[in-house]
Amino acid sequence: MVKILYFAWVRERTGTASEDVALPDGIASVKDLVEWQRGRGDGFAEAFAEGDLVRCAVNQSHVALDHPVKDGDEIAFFPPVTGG
Amino acid sequence: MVKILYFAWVRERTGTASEDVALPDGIASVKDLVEWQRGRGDGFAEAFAEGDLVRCAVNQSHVALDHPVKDGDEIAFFPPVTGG
Amino acid sequence: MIRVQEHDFDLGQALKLLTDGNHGIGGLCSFVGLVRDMAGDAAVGAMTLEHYPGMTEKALEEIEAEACARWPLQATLIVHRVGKLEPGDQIVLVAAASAHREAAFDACHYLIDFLKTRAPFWKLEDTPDGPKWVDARNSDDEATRRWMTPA
Amino acid sequence: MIRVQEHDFDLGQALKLLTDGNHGIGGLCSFVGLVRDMAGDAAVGAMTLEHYPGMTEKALEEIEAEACARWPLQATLIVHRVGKLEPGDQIVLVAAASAHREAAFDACHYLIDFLKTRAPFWKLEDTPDGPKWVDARNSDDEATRRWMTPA
Repeated sequence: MVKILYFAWVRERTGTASEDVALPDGIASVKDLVEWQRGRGDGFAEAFAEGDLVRCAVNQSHVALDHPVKDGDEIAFFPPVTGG
Repeated sequence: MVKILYFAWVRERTGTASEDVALPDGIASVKDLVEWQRGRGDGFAEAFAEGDLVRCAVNQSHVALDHPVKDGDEIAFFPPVTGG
Repeated sequence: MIRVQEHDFDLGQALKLLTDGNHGIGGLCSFVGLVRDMAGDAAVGAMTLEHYPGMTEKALEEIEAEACARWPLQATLIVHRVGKLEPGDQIVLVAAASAHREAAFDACHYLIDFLKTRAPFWKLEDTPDGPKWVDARNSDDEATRRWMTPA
Repeated sequence: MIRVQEHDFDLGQALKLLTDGNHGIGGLCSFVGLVRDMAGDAAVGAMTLEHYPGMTEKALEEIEAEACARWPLQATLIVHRVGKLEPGDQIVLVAAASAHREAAFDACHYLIDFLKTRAPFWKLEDTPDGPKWVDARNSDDEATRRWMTPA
């Protein structure tokens, strides 16, 4: 299982703030996970649409698309940050 | 007459904070005035010694050595500033 | 020190606490971000700041630690508010104190530049066309990159 | 606004007055200079700040006006104390507020850099060897010159 969190417009489009999911077979990186998300229905497809700028953190650190994901991770998807 | 003001160690060395003096003949610039000051006795000679860094303001604006001086001016001599 | 909070902060008190009793501090630089009533050409009413609890604190602590590693600082502070804010409200305070002013200015500038691109906060603005997520600015990315090239 | 005064200033109150009610301000940068108890390697007790009444105000107003001409500022403030000060005391406050943070930072930095080389203040430090006039620092001249080259 991994915990997946969604923030700001990623949360709104997916309709999900937080979920615990079993990592499907063959998903080893953030990139794999993003592609899997796109197949989960309209809201997810829209949130993770090509060209959009969803960012990812694994275990509360910013990571690139090629970062590995594994059981027990806390994975977050969100837009570019706009605080300050 | 001109008003001449002295600040910080220039004031201490000359022993003078402020004086009203008649501009001696032939003194047309700050440079002339500095040379005249050097002949006014030990304290003044020390304050305006070659190599020292006395700065000048005429009518409350920083000026260079070639700036003219004339009757009615307020002329100030002081070290490089160290506020802030 | 870092703080993430809904309630407002007292700027004077926060800065006073930072320097009080430390006579090695020669300069204190601070920056406060405030809610403007205009964003681009659009009037803005209230805004809501969302964040990622846990990661926010981690990110701010990393930014602060990095500043302390880069400059000889006597004290640093990051305070960021979350929740609903009105025009004129304080959003964020960053401050850095050092023996000399250059380190204080540079570190303070660094703190806010990295906060803007690394700390997981998102602004939702109330506009005449309804609520709108604020877009990230390219100029913020550039401001961050500036610190990555050798001085 | 400029102020030259013997008494201390309330940092929080001064900054609050600067931004209160102005919802066009997005960023406020401030710098406070404090009396350190060390200068170089020498312990410093109290210090006395002398100035040139009349020219001081004129110089500070010129520095402020120049900053307002260079950046789109919503508010600026310079407060400088004179007379006797102890370690830990506030000496100077400069602040600049603008719609965006870069202008606020740059203008605030400019204000203190020019104040350091143009405003007629002189520091007399009490040291173990007796009172000593502080020497001007070359780094301050360099900081000022930095603003004179095209960006």
